[in-house]
Amino acid sequence: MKKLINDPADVVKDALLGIEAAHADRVRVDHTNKIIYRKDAPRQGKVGLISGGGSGHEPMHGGFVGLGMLDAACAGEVFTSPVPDQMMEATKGVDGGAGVLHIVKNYTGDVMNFEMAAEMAEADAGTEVKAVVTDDDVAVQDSLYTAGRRGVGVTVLLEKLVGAAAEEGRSLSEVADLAKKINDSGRSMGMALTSCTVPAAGKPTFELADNEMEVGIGIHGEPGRTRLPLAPAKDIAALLLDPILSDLPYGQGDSVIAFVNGMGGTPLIELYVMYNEVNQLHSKAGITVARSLVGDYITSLEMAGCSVTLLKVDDELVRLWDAPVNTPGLRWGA
Amino acid sequence: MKKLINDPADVVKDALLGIEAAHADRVRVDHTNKIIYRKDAPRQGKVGLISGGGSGHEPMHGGFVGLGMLDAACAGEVFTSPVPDQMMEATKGVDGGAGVLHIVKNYTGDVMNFEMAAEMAEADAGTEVKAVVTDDDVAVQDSLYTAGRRGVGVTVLLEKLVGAAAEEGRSLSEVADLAKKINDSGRSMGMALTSCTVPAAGKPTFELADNEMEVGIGIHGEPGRTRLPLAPAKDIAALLLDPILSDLPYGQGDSVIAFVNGMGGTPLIELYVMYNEVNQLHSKAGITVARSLVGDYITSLEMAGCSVTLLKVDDELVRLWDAPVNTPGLRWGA
Amino acid sequence: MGLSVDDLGSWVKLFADVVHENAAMLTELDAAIGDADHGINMERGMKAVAAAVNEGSFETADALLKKVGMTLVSTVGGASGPLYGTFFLRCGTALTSVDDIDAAAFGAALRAGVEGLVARGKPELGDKTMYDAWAPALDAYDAAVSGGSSLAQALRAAADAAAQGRDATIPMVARKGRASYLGERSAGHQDPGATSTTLLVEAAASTLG
Amino acid sequence: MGLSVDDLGSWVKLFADVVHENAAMLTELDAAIGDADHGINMERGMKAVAAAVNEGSFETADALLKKVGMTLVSTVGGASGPLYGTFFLRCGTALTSVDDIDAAAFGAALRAGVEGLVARGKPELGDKTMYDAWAPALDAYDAAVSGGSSLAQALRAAADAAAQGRDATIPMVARKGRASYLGERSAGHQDPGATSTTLLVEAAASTLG
Ligand SMILES: Nc1ncnc2c1ncn2[C@@H]1O[C@H](COP(=O)(O)OP(=O)(O)O)[C@@H](O)[C@H]1O
Ligand SMILES: Nc1ncnc2c1ncn2[C@@H]1O[C@H](COP(=O)(O)OP(=O)(O)O)[C@@H](O)[C@H]1O
Ligand SMILES: [Mg+2]
Ligand SMILES: [Mg+2]
Ligand SMILES: [Mg+2]
Ligand SMILES: [Mg+2]
Repeated sequence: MKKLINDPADVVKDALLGIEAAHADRVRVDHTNKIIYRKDAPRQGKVGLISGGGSGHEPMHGGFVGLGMLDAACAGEVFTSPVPDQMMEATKGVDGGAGVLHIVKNYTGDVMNFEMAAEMAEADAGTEVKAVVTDDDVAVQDSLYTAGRRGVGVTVLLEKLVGAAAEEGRSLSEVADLAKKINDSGRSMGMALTSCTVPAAGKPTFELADNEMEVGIGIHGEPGRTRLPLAPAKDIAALLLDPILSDLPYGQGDSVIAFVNGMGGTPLIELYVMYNEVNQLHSKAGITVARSLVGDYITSLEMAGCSVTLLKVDDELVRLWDAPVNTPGLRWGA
Repeated sequence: MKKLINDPADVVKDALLGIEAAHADRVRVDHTNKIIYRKDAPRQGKVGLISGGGSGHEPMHGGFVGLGMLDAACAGEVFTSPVPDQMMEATKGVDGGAGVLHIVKNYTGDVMNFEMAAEMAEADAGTEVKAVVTDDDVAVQDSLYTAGRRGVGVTVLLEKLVGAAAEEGRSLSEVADLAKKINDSGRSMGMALTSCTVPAAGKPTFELADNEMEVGIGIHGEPGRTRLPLAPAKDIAALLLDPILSDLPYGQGDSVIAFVNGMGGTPLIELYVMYNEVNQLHSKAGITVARSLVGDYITSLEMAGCSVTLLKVDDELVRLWDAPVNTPGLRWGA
Repeated sequence: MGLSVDDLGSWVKLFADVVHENAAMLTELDAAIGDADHGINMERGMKAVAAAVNEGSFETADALLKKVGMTLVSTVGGASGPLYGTFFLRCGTALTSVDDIDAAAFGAALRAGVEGLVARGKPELGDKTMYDAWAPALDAYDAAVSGGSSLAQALRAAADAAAQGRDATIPMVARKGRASYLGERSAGHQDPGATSTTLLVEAAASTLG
Repeated sequence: MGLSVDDLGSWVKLFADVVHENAAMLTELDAAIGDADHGINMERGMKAVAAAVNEGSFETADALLKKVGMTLVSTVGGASGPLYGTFFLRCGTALTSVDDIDAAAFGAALRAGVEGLVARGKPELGDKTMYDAWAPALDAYDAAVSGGSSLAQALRAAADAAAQGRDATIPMVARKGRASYLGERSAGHQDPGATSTTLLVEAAASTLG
């Protein structure tokens, strides 16, 4: 295992110290509870937005704390959902009297821990809590009898858009409804060229031959739905985009935010090559790209690979997207 | 070789198409000459800033084109300096009557090609051209009889700071003097956990065992000055920072911009772990960190590793750092 | 006279040791169809539990087991944290003011714990989860007790049934938890949670008898 | 009668072929002490040169060689682009209005080309660059010519000397170019540029005789 770390057991602790030191102007960190707070949280009268999940997905979620996005993020161990105590603490810490929205990615662990936290927070402090669960990964067949789809790329876009809405002073139910609408309008699909190594595990989660790739992966180094021969960027773009387009579906005349995300180990030059391919498929499909995002935003440690996310947008969502945001991981207009 | 590309020969071309598609709001691309222009270039009365170099260092330089930073960037083949024709074309394209500054990293190829371009541009269009050559890499012994030190991390900070100065309407000689001052106030050092693969070469430039690291590397996948056993982040931080601190030197009471840069394949969580270690060494040395930058800004394809750059700053430089910048790779205040 | 607080304490501590010894194996199993952390998670949690049990002194069985549950909820995270945590919390609640913990009372507590776990995770038989080890274990336990077996014999029967349930997860296509994302590819792998659950019941059989 | 435009054209085209055949080897050498692109760079440039030479028709030697130089400058980049480009540009200039390109005239042109290269890159003997192949090659050539050798014999002597100069770069610690960043670690590796230069002189020996 080759990583820039100290003791594998200290990765999350050390990274939180680094985030605090690098971004003290915007965030403060509760190291006991592993919570990254917006420096001026709680904001009176503003709906508090918290998210959280396993670590190893940086900049998500801690890098999205700040003006126009999250009020707090709970950091779990690598790829392991945080515990209810953290989420309850964060919920209380960002409650400005207007209630708190939990942004939860649809993984059994995240959902159950956030549920317990909400029960505790409501019992304990009487804070009104609503939750939105993101489940945008088309690689997973959806069904009533399964854990359902994973929450992936849409989570990033949702945190930005809902953050802008909360900044405008909308009510908890308005913000929650918007979050639901956004989740329902977005779809994603990812692939990997390499596996990744959980520090505490010390070796790659799976092995891939030099001529293979995993398609339909999540963000935890899990193997994907299928293993295919390595292909050119053009074919990979189609492999990721086709199931997305047919799922919602998206088509002629739709306007979208197009998001090509790196999994952590893939350099930007390759992401731009992918974006070009994806963009040409949009044009073919008659889809208008209103806004785009290219880079590492929701990662899986040092995994090489990428994911594509499409979010159908109307003028209101585009306006919320353009609203000022000032976080370590996403910043404009401020 | 596992990369998200099509034909290795088309990587630069395809990436430029992707950059153009993703950032059409801020840049335009001359595909014939492989030049990324600020959309509104040339700006009348403003000193034009151009840089360029081999590709594979993204977001540098193309990602730094825009308000408050570069007016144009020339993209060479992967790790190969662009040719004079490109630089001459870009020089003419950004000349708003106030002259043009060439920001050149100190590599024999870059220096010679930019020299030829300047000669051609002055002969051809009578554009006044000045050049600043960055050479901040302390891994290389400096000497009159050698190629001298490499230009690395300081180049990124310099492009931002000088960009802000040019935006203020300063003259070419003022801008060039500032650039020189910045280069003289900055030092860098880098290390690698893995090599990288030049697409056209198809295999890693060097091989590293699982328990080895290269220290004193540049940004072209070159082997470094020394090969050492893999070490914890804490020791690596000292290995990189000590030669920097003693070189300028930096010490008690100095104020700096601290920049921890990822080489392309290292995930953000590890860069924050490194930043924490570097930051603790600053405190020990009595150095004040005025501003910080953590992320992948000057990369070496998918190489895993990092570099540390310290730039001594006064109030004026901090003010220029905080000035608005709006480029695909660096953005705030706009 | 039935189970004492110390008996239950040693059960939990043995489980902590066994999890420690098998952490790598549990993580391996999770690497194949999950995210390579089940052993790491359980080890982190049970280490905290062992510490809490050693430090604190507990008057009653329910106080002890509730402490175990709370500790797991607060330290494990992931899917196994709320599931194992809820299991021990409900176990404890079921034993509140039970002063003679005989075979029947302990069986009722186990069932209450598993019902809590099911309420949280909504697993069904055949979903390829820890529940596929728990369900047969509880049934075997109750059958043994109603057949007149001792607590020791009933726990032995439960442990064997849990192991069979664990093995039965191998061919299953997961419908819950991370493994479900793999679809057909999840078949042919043993479920990590069913494996740790079998270790827990095994630990009971070898300490509580 | 001395060298014709066609002679020089076939020299350049042979060099293009040889570079193509040896591109991987040149890149290998550059991988060891540089950035693994010398073969790629030279192949890209000489491919463009061969195309330009085949398409265009050239009245004079200087027109041809200047075209070669301009093409290299415009397509290669890196260190070798300006260096090889300047070499051919100056070679061409030196042959302007020379109508009988005999051994002496061609030797003078080669020296002018190398002087241009030296003016650009400021290499000194022993810096571990292409100049370490050029310098002995030029000296051997001139010695042969003043010794009365034919052009063919002089070029053969130059090619052998270039090869020796190339081999002599192996133990050198680089002081110029990327290899200089390696310090002591650059010793023990053959310089890529000196290797491509040797191929160029070899190509001259086997075409211009
Ligand atoms: N909905 C569920 N109901 C019951 N057990 C579940 C459920 N989801 C997952 N599990 C169990 O949890 C185990 C995985 O635990 P662990 O790896 O620690 O958590 P995570 O999946 O969050 O990484 C699975 O092997 C399975 O037995
Ligand atoms: N200053 C210099 N003078 C002469 N030759 C040089 C100089 N610097 C580099 N070279 C030659 O250039 C070769 C490298 O060329 P190439 O790899 O194509 O360019 P780059 O180093 O820019 O990647 C070296 O092997 C060396 O022979
Ligand atoms: Mg997990
Ligand atoms: Mg090069
Ligand atoms: Mg797991
Ligand atoms: Mg090279």
